[in-house]
Amino acid sequence: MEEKAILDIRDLHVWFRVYEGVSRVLDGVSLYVRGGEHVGLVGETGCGKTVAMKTAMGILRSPPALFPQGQVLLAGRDVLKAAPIELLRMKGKTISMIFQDPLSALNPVFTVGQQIFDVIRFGHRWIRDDGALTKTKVRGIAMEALTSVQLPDPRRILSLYPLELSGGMRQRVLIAMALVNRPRFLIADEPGSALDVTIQAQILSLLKSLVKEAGIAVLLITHDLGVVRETVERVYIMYAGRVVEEGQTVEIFDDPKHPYTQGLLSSVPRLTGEALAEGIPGTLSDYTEAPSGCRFHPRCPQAMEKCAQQKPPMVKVSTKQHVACYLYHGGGG
Amino acid sequence: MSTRASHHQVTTGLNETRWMIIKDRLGRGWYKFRRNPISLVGGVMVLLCVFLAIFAPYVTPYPKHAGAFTDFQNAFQAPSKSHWLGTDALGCDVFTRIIFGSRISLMLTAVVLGISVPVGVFLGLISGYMGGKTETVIMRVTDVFLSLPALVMALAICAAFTPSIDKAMLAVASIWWTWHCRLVNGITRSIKTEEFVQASKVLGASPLRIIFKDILPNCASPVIVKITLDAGFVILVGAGLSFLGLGAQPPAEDLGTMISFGAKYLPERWWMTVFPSLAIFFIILGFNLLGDGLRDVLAVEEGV
Amino acid sequence: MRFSYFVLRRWLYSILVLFGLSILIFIIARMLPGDPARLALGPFALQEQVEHLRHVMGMDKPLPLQYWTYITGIFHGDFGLSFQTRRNVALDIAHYLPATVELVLMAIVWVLVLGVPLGVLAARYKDSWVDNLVRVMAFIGVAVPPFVVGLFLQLTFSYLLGILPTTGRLSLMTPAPPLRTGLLLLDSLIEGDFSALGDALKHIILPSFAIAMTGIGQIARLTRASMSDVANQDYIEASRGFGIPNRVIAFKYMLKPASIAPLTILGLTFASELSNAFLVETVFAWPGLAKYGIRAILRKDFNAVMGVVLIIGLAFVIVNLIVDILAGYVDPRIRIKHEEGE
Amino acid sequence: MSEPVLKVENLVKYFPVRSGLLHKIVAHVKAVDKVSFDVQKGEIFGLIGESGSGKSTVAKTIVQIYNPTSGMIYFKGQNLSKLTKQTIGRFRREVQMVFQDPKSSLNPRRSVMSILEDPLIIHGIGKSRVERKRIIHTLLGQVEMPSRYMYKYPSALSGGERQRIAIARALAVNPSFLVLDEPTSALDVSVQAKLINLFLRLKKELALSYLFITHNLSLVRTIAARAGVMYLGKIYELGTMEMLFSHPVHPYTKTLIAATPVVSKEEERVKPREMSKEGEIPSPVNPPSGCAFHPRCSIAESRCSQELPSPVKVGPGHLVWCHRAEELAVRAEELVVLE
Amino acid sequence: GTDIGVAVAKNIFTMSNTQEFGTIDPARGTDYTESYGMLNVYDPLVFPSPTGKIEPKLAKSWTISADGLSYTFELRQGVKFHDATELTAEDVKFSMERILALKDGYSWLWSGIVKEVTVDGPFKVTFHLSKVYAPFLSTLPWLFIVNKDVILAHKQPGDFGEFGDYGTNWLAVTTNEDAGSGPYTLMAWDRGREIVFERFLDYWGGWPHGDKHIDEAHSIFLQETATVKTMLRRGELTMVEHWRTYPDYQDMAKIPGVEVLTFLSPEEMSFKINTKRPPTDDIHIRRMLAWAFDYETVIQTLEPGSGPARGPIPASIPGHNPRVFQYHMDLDKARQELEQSKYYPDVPTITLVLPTGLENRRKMAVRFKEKLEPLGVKLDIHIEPWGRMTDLATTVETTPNIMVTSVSSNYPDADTYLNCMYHSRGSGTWMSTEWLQDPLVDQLIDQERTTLDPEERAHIMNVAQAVIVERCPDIFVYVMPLRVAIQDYLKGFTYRPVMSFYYYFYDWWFEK
Ligand SMILES: Nc1ncnc2c1ncn2[C@@H]1O[C@H](COP(=O)(O)OP(=O)(O)OP(=O)(O)O)[C@@H](O)[C@H]1O
Ligand SMILES: Nc1ncnc2c1ncn2[C@@H]1O[C@H](COP(=O)(O)OP(=O)(O)OP(=O)(O)O)[C@@H](O)[C@H]1O
Ligand SMILES: [Mg+2]
Ligand SMILES: [Mg+2]
Repeated sequence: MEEKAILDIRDLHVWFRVYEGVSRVLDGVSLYVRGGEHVGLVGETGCGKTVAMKTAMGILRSPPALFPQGQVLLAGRDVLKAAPIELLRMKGKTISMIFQDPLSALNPVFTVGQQIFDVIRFGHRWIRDDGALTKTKVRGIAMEALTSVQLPDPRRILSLYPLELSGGMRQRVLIAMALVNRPRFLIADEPGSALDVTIQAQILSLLKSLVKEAGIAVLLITHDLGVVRETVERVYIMYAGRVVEEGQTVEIFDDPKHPYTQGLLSSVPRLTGEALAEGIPGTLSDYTEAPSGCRFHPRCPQAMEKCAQQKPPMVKVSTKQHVACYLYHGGGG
Repeated sequence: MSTRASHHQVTTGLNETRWMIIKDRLGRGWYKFRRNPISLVGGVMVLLCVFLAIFAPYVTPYPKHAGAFTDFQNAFQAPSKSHWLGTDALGCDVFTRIIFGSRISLMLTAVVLGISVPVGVFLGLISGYMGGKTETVIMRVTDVFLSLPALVMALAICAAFTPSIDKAMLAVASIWWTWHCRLVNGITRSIKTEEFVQASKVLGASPLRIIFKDILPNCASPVIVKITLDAGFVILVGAGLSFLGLGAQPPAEDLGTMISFGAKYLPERWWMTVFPSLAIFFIILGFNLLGDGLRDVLAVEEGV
Repeated sequence: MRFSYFVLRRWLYSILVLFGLSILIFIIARMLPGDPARLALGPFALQEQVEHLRHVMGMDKPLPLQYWTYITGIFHGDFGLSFQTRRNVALDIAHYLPATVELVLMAIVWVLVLGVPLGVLAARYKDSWVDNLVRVMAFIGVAVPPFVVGLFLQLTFSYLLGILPTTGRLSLMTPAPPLRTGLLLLDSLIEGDFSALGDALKHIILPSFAIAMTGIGQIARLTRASMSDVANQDYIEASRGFGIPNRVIAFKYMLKPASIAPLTILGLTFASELSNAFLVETVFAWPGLAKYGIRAILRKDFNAVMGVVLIIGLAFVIVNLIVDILAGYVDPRIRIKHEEGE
Repeated sequence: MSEPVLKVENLVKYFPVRSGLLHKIVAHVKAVDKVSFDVQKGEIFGLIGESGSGKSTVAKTIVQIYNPTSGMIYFKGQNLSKLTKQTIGRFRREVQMVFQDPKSSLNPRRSVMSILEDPLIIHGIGKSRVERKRIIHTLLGQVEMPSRYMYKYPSALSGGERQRIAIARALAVNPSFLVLDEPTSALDVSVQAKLINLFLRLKKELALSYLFITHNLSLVRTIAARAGVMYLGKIYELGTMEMLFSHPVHPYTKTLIAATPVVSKEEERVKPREMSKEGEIPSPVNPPSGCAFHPRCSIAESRCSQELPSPVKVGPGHLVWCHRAEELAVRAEELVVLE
Repeated sequence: GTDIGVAVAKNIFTMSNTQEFGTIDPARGTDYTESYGMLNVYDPLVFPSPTGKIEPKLAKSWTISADGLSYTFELRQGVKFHDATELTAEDVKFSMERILALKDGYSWLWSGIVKEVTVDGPFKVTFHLSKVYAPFLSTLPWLFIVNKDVILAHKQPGDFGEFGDYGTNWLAVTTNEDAGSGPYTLMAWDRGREIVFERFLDYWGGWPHGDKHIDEAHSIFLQETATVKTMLRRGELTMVEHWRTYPDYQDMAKIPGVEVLTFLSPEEMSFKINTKRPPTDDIHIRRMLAWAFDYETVIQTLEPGSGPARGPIPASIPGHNPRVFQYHMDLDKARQELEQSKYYPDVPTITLVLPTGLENRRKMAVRFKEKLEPLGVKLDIHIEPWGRMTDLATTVETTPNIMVTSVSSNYPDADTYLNCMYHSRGSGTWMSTEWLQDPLVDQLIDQERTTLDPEERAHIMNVAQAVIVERCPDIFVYVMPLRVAIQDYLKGFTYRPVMSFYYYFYDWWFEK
């Protein structure tokens, strides 16, 4: 499909074995990110965003996870089949990531320095560049990285423990660690959503400028529609382990097609103060007994008989917009 | 009036759901329990011990040998068909004695925990909830008790009184509460900052109500787990005291006393020591495995 | 800075606890019936003799005064006279303590050398047969009374195999190294007397192992649990994501945070080892403080009981203090929490 | 204006910070420092601010979980510091609270039934178990939950459902005033939308007044009539929604609005130019002198770091605590006019 | 380091003890280990013979005044203390005064009786008594003579004026010094492990067996019999002391090269009945108990080699009455006595206490309980640490109905039993838990102690024993055998009927 795609997830299924049986969390997710592209993945809690991302990174523990079907191609290599050492080589160099909660993603008993040094030391890029990697050199690279995320006094910060930093500073450290080995692709799982709006805004704009400059592709995962709209070019809307809509950010926000996207957007409170819509009726159903057909159909105000029977395939509704909904199967395609 | 009838219907309907929910909870617990075969084994072991102890007079070949019985001609018989585990210095059947001995050990445990757990839990709740001076005093006293190994403390207390199994129990109980006090104090301190406790306060609940309705249920499962693990330790401490000669009084013998007597005849008459030791091991292992399994089963499930 | 305050405060509290302990034991020892003077004087002593000894021991004074005399004496290193040996208890303790210290230290070595690696191994191969084996071994450690372990070890290695000695710290024919620390292993090492060292080692192996069993089990279990706990933390996933090799993750990024929980219960392990010593020293005729203590307790040798209890309490306090400091050293969260004023 | 339901006057709440060898109080967290506002009957009053600005502390002081360090709180004219054993019961029935964290706001070891029965038992509402059950049935209906949830345990509920139960628990005593402390911040937008609508419906049906605490500006804009903007324990701007959002005066308010991610072009137009430099939120133990916002403020003057600003009335019911309030207000006016 | 060649040539003797040494200060020690420690390091004036006769030791001869109030001793000359100074009458006087002043150890034997000690010449000393005390000479083996000069050289400040602390602190602390003249000197003392005595080559008595004598004697503190057996098997122990159980000695006897020696000791096992506490205050109950006891089984299966008891005094002790009544098991008689009791049929539970760690007593107690059960009499058995037992004995109320103890002689004279067990003045000690307090018995004992004529005295003692047996304050079970296991190359073991005097290393030699 997309030649230059750095990440290409094809019809990915991820299941978990749980008490009730098998939890079919991801059910045929397909998405791609091209080199240098900024893509968003939006959806409500529990829709499978993090599972998708961890799968892409090859860090989802299996068991309990099962991968019955699908492919995850990272720079052309299938993550699910790759040898561990191969995966390891790609980390940092090809792909990197940032977690949602900056405190829990930093090891509390090592200093920032100790952690970032290891990331540099094991990022193979530097070794290939010019052989020896001296202590001072590592230190220099680390300081540079911290400076680039606008942390004041990087020397001091290297000797501090994560606990001694504020949330914003921790998130910056994480960004520095993610970018220090100059990856080609970055997955950001809700960066800043644990922080205050003002700090979040700072972090997002920092991230945006850094990756823009370096030409890094980004997959931004979030449940905050506003963040997506302000950060990425293209967006995937996920519901219950499936992508339901995909397209240019502007188009989707102006003209959402899928009833779920519509419901979601109308639920967002506005700075302009309009009254809120009623939200989406019902709740996300259990993955062990997920609804047949379109997983959204029990909550969909426009559901048809067909919806309960068969999984709707993605159809093109405009040049840059795809949607998985039978409403658009008649003409739009 | 029809409301009555409809209400009745509502409640019966509800009761069905209630039953289903209970079934579901039990099912989940059982599932987790079952997944851990080790804890299942532990449960079976404990049940077996309890069963044998309760029905000791019926399952042992020589129930008479548990009382005042001597047959010096038959003393020190090695294991044989008529005495599977041999006979002891008095000529009593070791197997019979072991079953009756474990009965005493189990009783000791039950009494010690029966006394010390409620006391410890109560003091832990009070100190944790009240804080301030009350807490300081209670917890410092606890520290005093905890700064000596349980066995040493029990030994000191026990030696001061007439040694007997009930004094030994008292001695162990008099220190065992501290562990539960500390455990519950810790839980209470963290639970009392939870929002549901504050909500209860806002609703005007009295401190006692909060302690017993909000905090206590949250202590229950750690305490239950601790009890099962404790059971093993209490048996150990009790056996230690008995080993040093402060245990059950003749003709009754608990397992520790049996070992202590038997050790005098090592290595030639090993069966007098080895089999009661294995019995202790069996019981304690059972309780420990069970406790470990329960820890998983009773953990609060995180939300959906 | 403030972490040291925290440690200091713990220390002060501990001293208070020791005071409480001394009062408690004083009460237990003296309020209850019994007359150690009569016991010490042997069966035929006349009432007059008993009164005399009671007077010599200060037992005819009111209790609070006795306590005061005792506690002030302690500050001069005077633990009072033992009824049994008629020596100052401090002297007796100085004589018996090193043997127990040596035993317990050796047991801690066992715990660290066996318990921690077993735990790591089990976590590494979680749910495999290795894990189950380690778990069962750990359970055995917790479930067998230490005196039974002692007896069985004796039975196997001394009686059946005859490769290790049954009792004592040193063979009769081995001359003891000159007394320096009282720890035979250390003393013979200092002296360069390797035959004594070997002999002392042979003697300490069984009893220290019997004492260590419980601790090995506990530490192995805890290490396993906290290793698998840490394995589920976000930061470990993050490390994977940053491309840190698995071996570095396991032995650096996981081991350090996972060592905190076992570390904090090392104090408890120590306590359980001391308590095991009370049983095991009896089995191995180990001339240690625990054995002295049992005799003192059974014979109501007040001052000796007080002395032993206080020394054990003190040891407990010191060990916990060390554990606190170590935990603070390993886990910055503890340090920082206190530096921020809790 | 009529007599307000709730009136908070110069409310102060300090938490001691202990340290040192003797565990002495070495400092105070100035969680709330002279905060005043009032809530009218039937009104929703919003309290906005970043994490640690003292919003929850205000709420908990109002519902008497904390005792204020100083200051007065009047509920329906009654001074809460004068509450006695007899009157506190009545107050508890009038004022209830819904907490932020759906995970910790319900006791995981109790069933929904038992949780909802508690307030009824405490206040003697419903004489028999059957009657209480009926009331709970009604309560669940009010928060749009089926009765079968009665026997569930919180672990079986989603975040939104838990918050509904928490609301039902607050409603059980039939209060007239609810303190809502970020009741939706942990929830998804679609769930949040449903809850917000529920709040609005309940307010209308039960004639309630709310103190609504949030850090989500869009949300407060949507739901509240008036709001106060808090920063490090103090209110810096207070006014009606219209005033606050179309004529924000304080640089902090503007910063907040500017930082809010939005989903439409219309909203973007409302956003003011950002007024702050990069920076972290200082600690409330040692808040900056003068106007606490001055280290982050791009237009701060020297007096900002020295003197505490006094309130300036820049419009009807619109108060701003800023040394440069007047000149900013004028510019704000101009901006609106220009557009 | 020590020279290996010398070490090999040495005769090293090792024996086990169930009990640690507390002190070997001759004014302080009392129990069996302490006693033989003192015995080997210090010399007394007189010594008991294997038959219990008092023989000269440091004293060559002695005379008793006609009123029986002064005893004059002629001392052996040329006796050297371990520091090579000579032992004189001054040292004897000092030793007696010291023990009386310290009021410790065996001082009870003489306190209130010895009024004064006078030195009549460098080697002549007289003890002046305040009242006639017939067994006086028999008690003197316990007066160990200490070196006055050495003691005073080590005195520290203390309660005894010019004598300071009488050297007690020094003797409590020292591990390789002593103040004795005995055949052995204290060589090393590792508390909790062992105590070592070394041959004193200049001993005044000389060394008749030359190099075969024991050069070094180690007493090792060993509780576990299993260990003891192993060490004995390996030849690491030369002797196992007498505190083990019969089956243990049976096992040991099977070890090649090991011999078990059995002697009838002056120690009698008895079930002491509290005559003042219900229901045993009723003589019928006491007799019932005596009839119900299974003497035969106990003697034959539990303690083979023991002698039948007859009254309170073992047959080997001078003054024993061989004609007193002795019970045997007869359950019919027991039932008859029971039915005559005022408590019948609801006899309160009878409590029985025995000390920790003594297997035979436990077995006897259980056997007893087994026999009493069919009679409808309940027996409550408690095993108590020794310390507790002595506590219990201090008052009538706390003394249990029955205490199982054995009393050994302190001096070879029936008085040692009569006085300690049955005279009212002995009440409150573990030896007299009968609480007999019978005026007639008291009177008889007082009379016996002050009668100098041996025949008259023997008669009074016979009567006293008959009266006591009639009161039935004890179940006299058996005279205990004394067993020791030795390597067969140890020769010369000599039994003497006084506690610990059979562990006299000087008697022994190696015949390898
Ligand atoms: N290890 C696991 N075992 C079982 N179920 C899992 C596991 N990991 C995730 N899930 C389930 O997969 C679903 C999707 O989880 P995921 O964390 O991907 O959601 P998300 O979209 O990232 O949500 P959030 O916004 O809350 O982070 C959830 O229902 C979760 O319970
Ligand atoms: N019980 C307490 N003891 C000590 N300090 C406290 C306590 N409660 C709150 N604080 C401190 O008071 C300050 C204000 O806290 P508060 O919870 O009121 O803020 P908030 O505005 O509700 O923040 P958030 O948005 O995170 O809920 C914080 O610095 C907090 O650490
Ligand atoms: Mg997620
Ligand atoms: Mg808050």
